[in-house]
Order: sequence, then structure tokens, then C-alpha cells
Amino acid sequence: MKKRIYMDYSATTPVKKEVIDAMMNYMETEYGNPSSIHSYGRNTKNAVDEARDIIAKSINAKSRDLYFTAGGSESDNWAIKGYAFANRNKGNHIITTKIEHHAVLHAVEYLEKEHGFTATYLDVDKDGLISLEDLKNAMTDETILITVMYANNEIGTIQPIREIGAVAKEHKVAFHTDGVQAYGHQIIDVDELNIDMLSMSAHKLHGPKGMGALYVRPGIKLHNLIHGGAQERKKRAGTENVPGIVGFGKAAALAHENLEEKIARTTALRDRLIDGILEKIPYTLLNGHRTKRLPNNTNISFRFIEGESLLLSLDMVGIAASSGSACTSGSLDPSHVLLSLGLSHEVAHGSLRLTVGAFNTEEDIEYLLQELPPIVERLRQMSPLYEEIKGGNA
Amino acid sequence: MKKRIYMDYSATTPVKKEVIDAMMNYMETEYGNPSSIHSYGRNTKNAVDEARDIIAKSINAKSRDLYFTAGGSESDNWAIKGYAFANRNKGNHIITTKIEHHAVLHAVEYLEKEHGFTATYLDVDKDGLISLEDLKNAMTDETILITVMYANNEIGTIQPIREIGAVAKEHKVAFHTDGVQAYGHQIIDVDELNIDMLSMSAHKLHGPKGMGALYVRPGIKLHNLIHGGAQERKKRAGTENVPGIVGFGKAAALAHENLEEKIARTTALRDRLIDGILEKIPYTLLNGHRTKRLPNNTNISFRFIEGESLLLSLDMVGIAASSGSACTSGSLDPSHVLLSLGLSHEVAHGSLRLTVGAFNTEEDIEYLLQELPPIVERLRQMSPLYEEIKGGNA
Amino acid sequence: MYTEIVMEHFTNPRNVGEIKDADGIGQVGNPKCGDIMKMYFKIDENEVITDVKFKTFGCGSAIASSSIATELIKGKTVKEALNVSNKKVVEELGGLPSAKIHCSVLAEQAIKSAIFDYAQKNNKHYEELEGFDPDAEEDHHH
Amino acid sequence: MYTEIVMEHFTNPRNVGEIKDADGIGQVGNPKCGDIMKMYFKIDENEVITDVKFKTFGCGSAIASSSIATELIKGKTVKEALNVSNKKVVEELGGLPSAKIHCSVLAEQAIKSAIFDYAQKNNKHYEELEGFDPDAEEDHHH
Ligand SMILES: Cc1ncc(COP(=O)(O)O)c(C=O)c1O
Ligand SMILES: Cc1ncc(COP(=O)(O)O)c(C=O)c1O
Repeated sequence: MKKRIYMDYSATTPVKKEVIDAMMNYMETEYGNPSSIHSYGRNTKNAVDEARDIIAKSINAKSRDLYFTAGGSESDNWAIKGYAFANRNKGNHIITTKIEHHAVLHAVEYLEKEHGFTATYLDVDKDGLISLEDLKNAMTDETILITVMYANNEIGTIQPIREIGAVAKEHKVAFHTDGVQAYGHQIIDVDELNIDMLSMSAHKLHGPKGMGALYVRPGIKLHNLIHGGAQERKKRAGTENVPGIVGFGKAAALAHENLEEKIARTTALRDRLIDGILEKIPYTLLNGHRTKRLPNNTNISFRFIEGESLLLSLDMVGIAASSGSACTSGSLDPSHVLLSLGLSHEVAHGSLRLTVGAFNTEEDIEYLLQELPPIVERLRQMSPLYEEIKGGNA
Repeated sequence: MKKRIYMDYSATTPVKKEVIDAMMNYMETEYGNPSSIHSYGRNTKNAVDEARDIIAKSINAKSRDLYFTAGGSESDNWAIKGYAFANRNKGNHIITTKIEHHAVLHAVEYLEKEHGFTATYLDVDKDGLISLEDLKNAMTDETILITVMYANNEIGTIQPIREIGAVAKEHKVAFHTDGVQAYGHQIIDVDELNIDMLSMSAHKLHGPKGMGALYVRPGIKLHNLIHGGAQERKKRAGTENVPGIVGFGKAAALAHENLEEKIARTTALRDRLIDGILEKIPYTLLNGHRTKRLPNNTNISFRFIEGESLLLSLDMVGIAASSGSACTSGSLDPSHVLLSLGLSHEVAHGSLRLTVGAFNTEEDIEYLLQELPPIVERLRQMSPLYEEIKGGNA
Repeated sequence: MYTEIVMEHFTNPRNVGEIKDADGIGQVGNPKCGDIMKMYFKIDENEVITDVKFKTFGCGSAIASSSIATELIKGKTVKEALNVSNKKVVEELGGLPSAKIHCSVLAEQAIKSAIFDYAQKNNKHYEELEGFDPDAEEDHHH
Repeated sequence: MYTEIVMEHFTNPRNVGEIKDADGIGQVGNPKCGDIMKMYFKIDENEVITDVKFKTFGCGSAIASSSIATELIKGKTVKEALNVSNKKVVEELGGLPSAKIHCSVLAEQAIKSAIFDYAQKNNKHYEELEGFDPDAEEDHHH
């Protein structure tokens, strides 16, 4: 079989064998509805409770404050719209950033466009970091919510979450953070970090797709996004996705086993990747902060070439990667995140995201470092932009 | 092993072996994000497209008009809130019924309470049917949406969908129907039935939990419920639950194989159940229409006893059933559906729902008919209400 | 959902039945709410509850609460029976789901109600029954 | 996503390169949008395109479109080349995803642009080029 190396862990991850095994029992045998009284129902209810305990504990929260959802996007939408609708009597202003995932950005824009809210979109510096000064200056009497992502999905930059939480606390506004890329990859303590709401998604940590969670601090009031049955303490209706929940619980448990060691291992792979590429290939540029970044994230712009042709070429040698966010590919505009860093459109178009994970080895990295330079060179040879530069240099 | 007979197919269904097999490949091997360009992504994208084609075809719709969601509740909430928000310029009145699932009822109530809409909740007759006269009389200049469920989850009654759709069409208002209990169990043609929006849920037809769909007729405008990435033609964000979607597709394909034969088989089991119980046990009453009902649904009130103790007793002899809707158990109030039929609280409390399915046999029915009478008699012997009647009769 | 003790008492409830010539009969609850408990007491001249039977319309925990409550008071004096609280019932059952605590309250009320009946018929007065109204709509809905 | 023909042309693009003494050079597109196509034509006295090379900055379909377009016109007359439409390019590629149709438009424009350059230098006039503006911002964004 052709070599296949997956380096797109931030787009999604393979479901671990142990996770699949845990889920299987709840598809084949224990398929009851947790709301049912009979034995089928009771058994699944216990399984749901256990998974909730695992995930709550992993962020130092109480189980009763954790709600299961159908993914990171739902969690983000619920936190933001739910909070805005339930607290509009306190004010109508929301603060966020220019580099949020679209699940946050479009939810905030929707509230602006259709429901009378206003929003401030904070700038970031060339490394993708917001400024706490800017944040404080953006606060008005009408501000009710700050939503700033924990770690960026494209460039991996990690924001000063604790400090943002402190600003929110001081001003008595709620703080939501999109932790989809961070959860399971960083040590998160919602109390220590002053987080009021945290969005999580199972498929970013070897759990199932279509499964997420939202932590909501006691006292925070939200309107439901999905009304209906009494599930999730009446806050999120719908027959529980029991296999999904069980799988998420298992994935969370596995992710938090020796998390620090895993972070160290992944960071080493990442650093070899970043250093190797920057060293071997000229006209390259690392996007995102060099150290305040996700342990798995490498994002590099290759001048004079375009990202998609790079991806296709890598795919042909068996390497799966991404250019900008997987969600936005198919669009002609370059990523809003890269543009927010101050990159020109042209350079933003030529970016490559390599996100490594549990199943990557050092050999994978060496293979990439061997395959990538000729691919870049070949595409550059085809590029009229490179020709100009060489002309200039010659 | 102890006998275990599952007669709670309306709460949820076992996932079929073929469905699990279809899903497995997309957990273990083809785990890519459908939005990704590389081979992992392309393979999953094709799988999603195929599932969409199957389901769209099964309701005589175009694939591009079918959107995947995380379940029936989300579909209902999206259809109702999404339509209301997007069409408030046309009016603020919604027509629904008193016997909707809470996913519809609470969504409509939320719009009333928090967003300035008004609603009419149509009565039903003793069989659970709405009157078309009432519907027409409820129409005002402000009416924008009619949402009436296809088939009721507790009593199985099937509404005159085509006729309701015709009224909606004539008055140029949108018609949404909660088809969660009907889809896969009835032959549904959205064009023939004048349905503008149809909610579906996979776990009611041997598919996975946490997976649903919404059909939306071209021209119907909805606000998104979940904003974010460009998935589902930009109408429903979130990384696609690929295994869930594939499983739903497979379940839908299986459900529609010889559907008419299956309906006949299930109807025969149901009729034996209904007739057997009514014949063998006195002081009983069938809830829901005798013939305009789901082929799998039996709902009977047993006077003088309470439903939960009946369920527990059945569970002890290995029979899984439900009393009212699984979603509402745990609440002290009897089901809003049964009360809407005109039952007294006392009688409503003593109701039992038996919903049969693919894995039930005639022997199961006979076993139930043998176990149920002594259980009912034993509970009645304990009941002070029965004592009174006997006293009166003696 | 239920403890083994609850299930055991639901499956094999003690003291089910009626006492034709009871000295005190109490009925509490309301079919609207889905539970009615009726208790029959036989009480001797020393105010000892020599026999007790119950009938209950209600859920599993209502039946189990009735059963354990009758066990707790059989052979006890009226005074002792009046001191059986709903907490005691829950304790003896090894716990009840929070939505079902009201069943234990009902059992306490049923005992009080039967003794109230006995007290009225025999012109007795118990300070534990002060303020007790057997016909009050018990408010266990929130 | 892409047909086999597209992938084949992306992997083995024909006619990549420059022509130093080209008779016509055309460049279209814009780095902002992520694609630039540049074509070099060698044209003989009979107005036959004897050689053609291209350079492209862009996605897979932009490169494949350039490649197939150069194949379509090599050895053809200028007149014939002017009649190669973007539809023809898509057809020859066995189809393009709808989001990528603009790449085929770019290829058509690149051909026209190179011929426009040749026409200007040689004082020629082609009615197919009437109204063609090689510097117009091609509007392929919606
Ligand atoms: C009629 C009806 N509508 C909606 C739902 C909700 O579906 P889901 O549990 O998939 O969210 C159900 C089932 O619980 C139902 O029976
Ligand atoms: C930062 C971030 N937020 C939100 C999401 C959305 O999560 P999901 O795909 O589970 O809906 C993603 C991933 O796609 C993400 O990376």
C-alpha cells in the first residue's frame, strides 16, 4: 500500500481503538434511551454519567456544570447566543477577536445583524496575540460577554487566557473561550483560568465526530439553543448520543493520561518540523507565536506558491495536510486569520498547516522534510512570481 | 441469560449490524474531515454525499435540499426558530398543536416568551386528531408557520398531513412537520404531501443516536441555528459526523427496503397486542386512533394503577416498555398528550406504551400477553382506587 | 435509579391489604399527582400498633415507601410511630432519587393521617399532630 | 474533487517554462485572489503558434487549466486560439468543481492576453479581441 501519513490532526483525529471499543457496546447491546426507566435505559444513563464525570474532572469542574452537545460549533453558538439572549437586559455589547473560528465569528455577526447586538473584534499582533490593553479599552457599560479563543486552529497561538479571565471577572462580564483546539492538548483548570464557559469537541482528541461539550459556571444564565425534552438538566434537548458520549469520555480519559509527557513529545516533533522547514527552504515564514503555540501546530507560508497545489502535491506522496482551516477551504479568499497577522494576500495563499499527533513518528517528520523541498521547488519553478524574484536576484 | 424483550422502539432502536459495519470504516480508517482536500477528506466527502442522496430520494426530495443535523430536536428547533427569525417581517404568528413533542412545543413557547411571537395550540379530539376547521379558523394575517407533527410519539396518531399541507399552501404559509416517528415507518413524499420542512432522526430507524436531518423546500428561508464553517451548504456548521451520517444513510436504505411489507408485519403484531390486552384485561382503554396510527404503536391506559410501577414490574420479567414519552418520565405530571385527549390525570398516569419493531416476534407478543395480566392484577390489588370500584361493584 | 432495598420492597411489599375493623384509617395523596396511600391501623389499649396494612396507587418508590413505613411502625406505640419521619423512610430504603422524595413524605403523612383518625375516634390528643390537617393538599410539586 | 485528467495535468503539466524571445506575452489574474497565469507565445509568419509556455501561481486546477490550454493551442493559428473558450478547457479536463470554473476563465483570458500583446507589437487587429482589456480586473469573485 501507498504510504499514508496523516498530519492534519487539527482538522480531525483518528478515533482510537479503545474509544471505538467503548462505543460499540452502546450500539449493539446497550442501546436504550437514557431517559427510559427499564434496564436498557438505566444502563445507558450510568454510562452517560460516568463520561460526564471524567470530562468535568479533567477541567476541574463539577459534573453538573458540564453539558453535552453535538460538537464545538454547537457549543460556541449556544454559549454566545444563549448568553446574549439571556442577558440582553444587562447590555448588548460583545467583545471577541478577528481570529476566532467561524463558529464564534459568525455567531457574533449574526447577533449584530439580526438581533440588535454590537460587537468589537480585537486585532492581533503579528504573532496572533491580542493585547490586554485593547481588551480593557474595548469594555463599555454595555459589555456583557468576552469570547476569546483559547488556541487558534490555524496558527496555534495560545492567548493569555488567565489574564483575559481576570479582566472579565474584574468588570463582571462573562468570559467564554473556544477551547476546541486546546482541550485534551493543554492542561485546563476553569477555576484557575477564570473561565465561565468552555467549548470542547471530541473529534479533536481521538473521540467521535459530532460530539462536544460546554462547561457553564454556576450562576451563568443561558437560553437554550435546542429546546425540548428534559435531557442535560433541561438545558440541551435531544436523545443523548450515548455511544458518542461514552467515546468522548474514553477519549478524554486517554488524552489526560500523562498529558504533560504527550505535550513534550508532540512539541519535539513540531519543533523539528518548524526548524527543519525554515532551514531547508528559503523564502519561508512561520505563522503564529514561536513558543506560545499548540504543541502540535506548524503553520508556514511559502512565498510564490499557492497552498492548494502544495496540498495536492503532498497528498500525492501520501502526506495529508491542510492550508488554513479545513472548514474554509473551497473558498477563494485566503484565511481571515492569516490576513489578521498582517500577511499579504499572496503570502497568505501560500500557507501550509501541518498538525501532528499521537500516531506520528520522527520518521514521518523526516519523510516530510525530504519530500517537501522538491515539491516547493517544483511549484516555484512553475510560478511567475518566483521568476520575477530570481530575475531580480540574478 | 434472563429473557430481555425490547418493546420501546419509539424511544429508540437498536443499531442494526449492517449500520454499525458501515460506520466502522469511517471511524477506523477513513476518519478524515470532509472539508479537507487530501485523500482522507475526499473519501469521507463522497460517503456523506451518498448518504444524503439515499435519504433525499426516500422522501422524493433533491439532495441539495436535505441538511444533516444532530437529531430530531435540533431539526425541530432549527425549522421553527430559523423560520420564525427569518420571516418575522411577514408576521409573528405560529400555529401548532397541543400534542407536539417538547422539541416543538418548547421551541414555540420560547419564541412566544422571549422573542415577541404569538402562537395557537390546536386542540385534538379523543383520538388525538386535529380538526382542519380549527386549523383554518386559527389562521390570521400574521400567521407565518404551521407546525403539526406527522405521527405522535406517545399515542401513534397520524395527522392528515396532506390536507394540512394544502391549507398551508393555499394561505401561503410554511408547513413544517415533525416526522421523527414517521420517517422510515411510513411512505413519505414531501411533494405529494405539501411538506415544506420535515424533521427526521436516525435513532428511530436503527440508525445512530445524535444524528438527524431537516428537509427544506427550495425558497424557504431559515436563519441558521448553528453558525460557523461552510458545511451543509453554509446552513449548518460543524465538522460532519461522518460515521453518523453514513449510519443514517445505511439505516434509511434498509428501512425503505420493502417498507410496505414491514408496515404490514408490524401492524399485525400491533393489532394482536392491542386486541389481546383489551380482551384479557378489564378497565382498559386504547389511546390514539384505532387505525390512523403508527404501525408499531400500542398505548393503553390501565385504570387504578400507575404507569411507573407497571414499567418496573414488566422490566422485572424482562420487558422494556415506556409510559408516556421516554423524554418526560421523571416528571410528576402525566403526559400532556394524554391529558389533551381528555383523559383524567388518574387514568393518564396509568398508561403504558408498547412499541414494537424489527426484532420482535409473535412469541414476544404472546409472552407479553401472558405476563401482563397478573402484573396488572397484582398492582390493582394493591391500589386503593381498585378497592373502591370493587366495593361499589360488589 | 432505585436501590436494591427499594426494588425488594416494591417486589415483595410487606403488609399489603385492608383491615376491616381498623382503629384508624388514613388516606393521603391525590390521583392527579399519581399517588394515593391508604393505611389501616389496629391499635390496642396500650396504644401499641398491633397490625397495619396499606394500599397504594403510585410509582415504585411510593409502594416501597408504604411497605417500609408499615414495617417501621408495626409493634410500635402511637407515639413512636408519630416520630417516624420521611427522612427515616428514605434512610431505611437506602436512598431515593430526588424526584421521588415526595413518596417518603407521603408515607409519613399517611401514618399521621391514620393516627389522626384514631385520635379523633377515641378523643385522644397528640402534640405531634398539632397543626396537622389530613385533608390538606400536600404540596409536593415544585 | 478533481478528475483524473486534471490530476494528470497537474502532476505532469505540459509546456511549463518561459520563452525568452516570445512574440506575445500575456499575464492575467491577481495574487490577491490566489492565481496568476502567464503565457509566452512564439508565432510564425503564417500566424501559427509554433511554441507556447506558461507559468502559473495557483491551485491545482489553475495549473491543469494552463497546461491543457497550451496543448489546445500549440500548432494552431492565432484565429483558432482565439476561439478556445473556457468551456472548451473545462470540457477537455473532464470537468471542474464549480468553485474552480474561474481557473478555466483565466486560461482563456491568458491566451487572449498573449495574442493581444502580439497584435499590438505587430499592428494586427482581431475582431475576437474587440473590447478585450488585458488589464481589466477579472471578476471571478462573487
Ligand atoms: C416526535 C418526536 N420529535 C422529536 C424527537 C426528538 O428527537 P431526538 O431525540 O433525535 O432529538 C422525538 C424523539 O425523542 C420524537 O419522538
Ligand atoms: C477553534 C475551533 N472552534 C470550533 C470548531 C468547530 O468544532 P466542530 O467541528 O466540532 O463543530 C473547530 C473545529 O473545526 C475549531 O478548530
